[in-house]
Amino acid sequence: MKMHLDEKIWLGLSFGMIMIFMLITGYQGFALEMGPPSHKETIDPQKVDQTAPFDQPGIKQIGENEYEVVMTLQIFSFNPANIEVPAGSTVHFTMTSKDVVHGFQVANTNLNAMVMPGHITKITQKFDKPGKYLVLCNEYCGAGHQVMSTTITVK
Amino acid sequence: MIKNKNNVISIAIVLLFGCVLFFIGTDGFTAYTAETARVNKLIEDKPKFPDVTLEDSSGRKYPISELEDKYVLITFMYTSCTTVCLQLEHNMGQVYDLLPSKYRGKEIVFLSISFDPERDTPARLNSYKDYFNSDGETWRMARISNQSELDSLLKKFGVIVIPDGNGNFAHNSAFYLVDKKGKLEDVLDYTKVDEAASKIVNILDEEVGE
Amino acid sequence: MNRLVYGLLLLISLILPPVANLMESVMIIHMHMQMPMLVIIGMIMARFFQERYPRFFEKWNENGFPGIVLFIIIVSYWMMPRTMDEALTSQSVEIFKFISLPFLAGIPLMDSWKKLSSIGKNSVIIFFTVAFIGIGYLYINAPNPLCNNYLVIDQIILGWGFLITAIGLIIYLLYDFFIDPSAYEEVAEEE
Amino acid sequence: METVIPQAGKAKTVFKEKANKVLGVNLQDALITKAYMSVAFIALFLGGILGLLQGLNRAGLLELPSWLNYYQVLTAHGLLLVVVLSAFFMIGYYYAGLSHTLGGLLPKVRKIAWIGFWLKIFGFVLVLIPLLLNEASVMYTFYPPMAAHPVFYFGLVFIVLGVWALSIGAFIQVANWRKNNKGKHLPILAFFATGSFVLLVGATAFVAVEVLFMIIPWTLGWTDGINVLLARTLFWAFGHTAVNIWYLTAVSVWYCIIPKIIGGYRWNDFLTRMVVIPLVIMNITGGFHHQIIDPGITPEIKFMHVFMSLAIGFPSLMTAYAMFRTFERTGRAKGGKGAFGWFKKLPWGDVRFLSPFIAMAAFAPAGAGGIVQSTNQLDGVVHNTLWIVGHFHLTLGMSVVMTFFGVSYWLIPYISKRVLTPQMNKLGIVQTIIWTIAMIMMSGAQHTVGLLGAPRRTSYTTYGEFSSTLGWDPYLTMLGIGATLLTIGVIIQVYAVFNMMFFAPKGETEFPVAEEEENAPKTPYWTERWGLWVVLTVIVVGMAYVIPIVDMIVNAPPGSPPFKTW
Repeated sequence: MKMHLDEKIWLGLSFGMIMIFMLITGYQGFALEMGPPSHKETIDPQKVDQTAPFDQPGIKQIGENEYEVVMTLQIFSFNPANIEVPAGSTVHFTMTSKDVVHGFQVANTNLNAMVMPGHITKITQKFDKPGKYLVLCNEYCGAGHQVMSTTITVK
Repeated sequence: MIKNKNNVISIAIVLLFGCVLFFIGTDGFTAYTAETARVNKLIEDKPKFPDVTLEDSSGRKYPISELEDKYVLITFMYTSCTTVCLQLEHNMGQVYDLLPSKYRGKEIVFLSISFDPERDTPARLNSYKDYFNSDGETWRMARISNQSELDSLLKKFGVIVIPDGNGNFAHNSAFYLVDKKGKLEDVLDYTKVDEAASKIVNILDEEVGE
Repeated sequence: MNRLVYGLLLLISLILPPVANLMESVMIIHMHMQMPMLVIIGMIMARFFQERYPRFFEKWNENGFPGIVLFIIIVSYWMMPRTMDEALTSQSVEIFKFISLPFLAGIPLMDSWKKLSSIGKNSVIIFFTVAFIGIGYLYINAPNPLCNNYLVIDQIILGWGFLITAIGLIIYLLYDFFIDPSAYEEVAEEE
Repeated sequence: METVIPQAGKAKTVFKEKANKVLGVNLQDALITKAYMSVAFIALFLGGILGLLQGLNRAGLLELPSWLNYYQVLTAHGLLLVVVLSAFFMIGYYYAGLSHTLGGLLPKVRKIAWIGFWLKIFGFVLVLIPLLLNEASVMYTFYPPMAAHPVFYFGLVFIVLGVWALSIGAFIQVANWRKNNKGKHLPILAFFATGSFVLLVGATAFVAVEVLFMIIPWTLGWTDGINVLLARTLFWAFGHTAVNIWYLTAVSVWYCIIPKIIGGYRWNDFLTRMVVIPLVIMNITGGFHHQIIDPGITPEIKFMHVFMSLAIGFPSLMTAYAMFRTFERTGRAKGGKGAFGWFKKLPWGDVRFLSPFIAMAAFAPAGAGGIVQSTNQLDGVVHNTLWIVGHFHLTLGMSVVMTFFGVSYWLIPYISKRVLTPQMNKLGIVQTIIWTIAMIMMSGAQHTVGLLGAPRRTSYTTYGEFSSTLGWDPYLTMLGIGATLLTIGVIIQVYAVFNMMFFAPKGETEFPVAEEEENAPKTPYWTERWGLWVVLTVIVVGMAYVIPIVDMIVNAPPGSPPFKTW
């Protein structure tokens, strides 16, 4: 089969581009640990309120400038709501859903995760810039989906 | 015809090679899994129990040599295990019950060793032992806090422990019978309680009888 | 010559410790990716050896039967749970894996396949279909871990991998049985 | 400008063709395609109107009446356009192609096509009833544990059955042709059709398992809980592939039809088939990238599936090269000089070329966006934002649908024994321009506001007058304007289709399949081994899915009960 030189070059570049994408993704994902949230723990979705740590949702300081937020998502709210943390703190979110699939997205950050019943989602973010951040549900969850939001205030 | 002959010869060679390969690979058609091979090898090698320090459910610390002059029936487990270990310890309890009481504690000691020393504190072992009605004396549960000692023991007895990343371990399970001199006497199938018990009774009978 | 070089380069890249360790860390990748790749490397290199030693293959593998038996033996050997484990723990078994699969399985397969009749080909495929179903069933339902170096879940996954491969082979066999290629194609011209 | 109505002089090549080509379309086969096209474009009309309602609501310009739920509208919009329009168009087009290139449909295939049609229609009616009663506002993705009325799922089952019937019909037709044409290569359009129907069966198998074995027993109360993650995974093995099938259909137009319309030859036959085969084998495994930020799947598996998704990009890039090379050759053959002279020689005034050309051009940014989304870390930024909506309005709304529109300007006249008039061509050009501007506006706005964080599938909200969401408003307004323009485009298009079907001047229109170049190299015969490609597909899919799916089943949390949250 005959191929033109320019076709070979084009296909070589295409292949190279895909490979470079893979390498960068792999390097960032595994070496720099920037991979997507992929926590594997599970939970009984009907007993969230009785299961630790979700029996006590809330925010807890676990170190200097380090916080843990244990959060449940349910139609159509986040619990705890209206979180406040000082600027420069790293916040570890541990979340699960009490009913349907929800999304957890904080506008103007890279925080974006699916929160599913039966599964525990963990995601971490460092908040450097003070301000009020919008937390919203980005997976359609029912009639009140558009009002499901809260805020994170960084002081 | 000549060519055909070559074919026959080469098939014969290939088959012979196959037989040899499988013979070597399965230790003479006895062991098709690495676990059987390991057990066979252990029984043959009879490794000596290495020097380790145990910390048992009542918080006592002592070297393994304290149990010398007695047979020791050993299992390896961790208390957070929700699958095999429960069965393993349950069966251990059955073997314990099947032995004549005169031997227990005098001729033979039961010992469950945890390979998860970080989580299995004496307090935790203490509550775990109660599930199985272990008295903590003739059937002890202990951890080996020194990681290098633990590793050397596991290696010597061929116990393979792989953490799965979620706080659980995959591991192989068996009853290990160690003789009075601290040498491994036999590796018993933990699923066959009666067989294990009668084997142990036989050994002890012989020992006492003489 | 080119084929030998490509084959050897691929082989070396698979033997490189980080690559080998990564592939061997997942049971199904070890068995269903690394091992087939080694066989394929042998198949790539086969042409070189066929051209270099035509008399050898002509003389000793005339009807393709010895070659395919050798292939079956080697592959069956590596399907034993034990050999998987030992490849991880014993250096010499690991080396044997990297040599036997390309040279004792891949090359004979390539040389024999074209020499076999379609009945011969199908019997080989049927043999592996049955073997895969059996092994798949064994891996899925084994009460105890068969491999010491892998988690039980890895084992179940591998079992399903075998079953799916078997299903693929069954589809092929059915296709081959019910559809007579000569009804559809005049001559299969190979390039 | 190339003349649009086929002239008598052009009939020379037609004479050489088989009898049915000389006689024009087989009327019985044409009826099948007519039925499918009518449903497709009615769906476009309804879906377009619903899209307008949504766009205006999202822009904050329109409040929906209390009896009409935004999410109900959205579910219907998605189903009508992603499932009905694309599927019906694809089937109508391919069946016309099979009839044309394989010498007319067999009577039994014709029967199967009608059975499939009515199964699908019956299925859609079943889907529509609960939807209209607001009992099924679950989106076309119907993620459990959100549960619609069971009738909704029964409808899906019938749709899948219809799809399978049609696929079997296509396979019978192809097998029969091959039996009668030993040793010949399957005509290229039929080759594309085979690939597309193979994929369609493979993809719908996953959703059939999800609906039949998981969702229906669960909504009927036979089982207590459902494995949420597994259901999602099965859905996306179907969902993403379905979209790629529509894309493959568009690709078939680019390779087989467009060269003829611009008066050139087909691209290398072997390379064309080598694009189809990997697209079939590697496609289903691409669906996983929809779950990049899901919990319960290890990063290693996600990374493997990034590769599987990006691998599909390779044949697409081959296509990009092939297309531009074909254009360049044809343009040069027509006397185009210099580096870009050939570009001017292309028939820009012909809607049958212009619309698919813009579709192809749109695939460049659309494909690049797709690579972004299927890459782990980058997806984290845009996942479930309006960016995604912008993306599939580029891929589906432009690349696929504009190709389909371009096809309609010859396919509808062809099946109706009518012709495309210059006036209609002009209207088509206007429609194409409106559609292009509108889509660029809408999808551009969606991409941008998605980057700012605006979520998808959400009715108009300011999240309690939150300051940064107010910054989204200009884009959302632009989205609304785009949606309005698109509705105008929809109306023109639907008018054009039904005008060409029933009112255009009578006449013969050809089915423009391009020829190979005369000295084209021979294609190896092994490309025809569909049995082998199917087995390879099964094995590739099996290997890609076995690890995560076994993991999801063995390590599953207790199941979730059904919820109705709307």
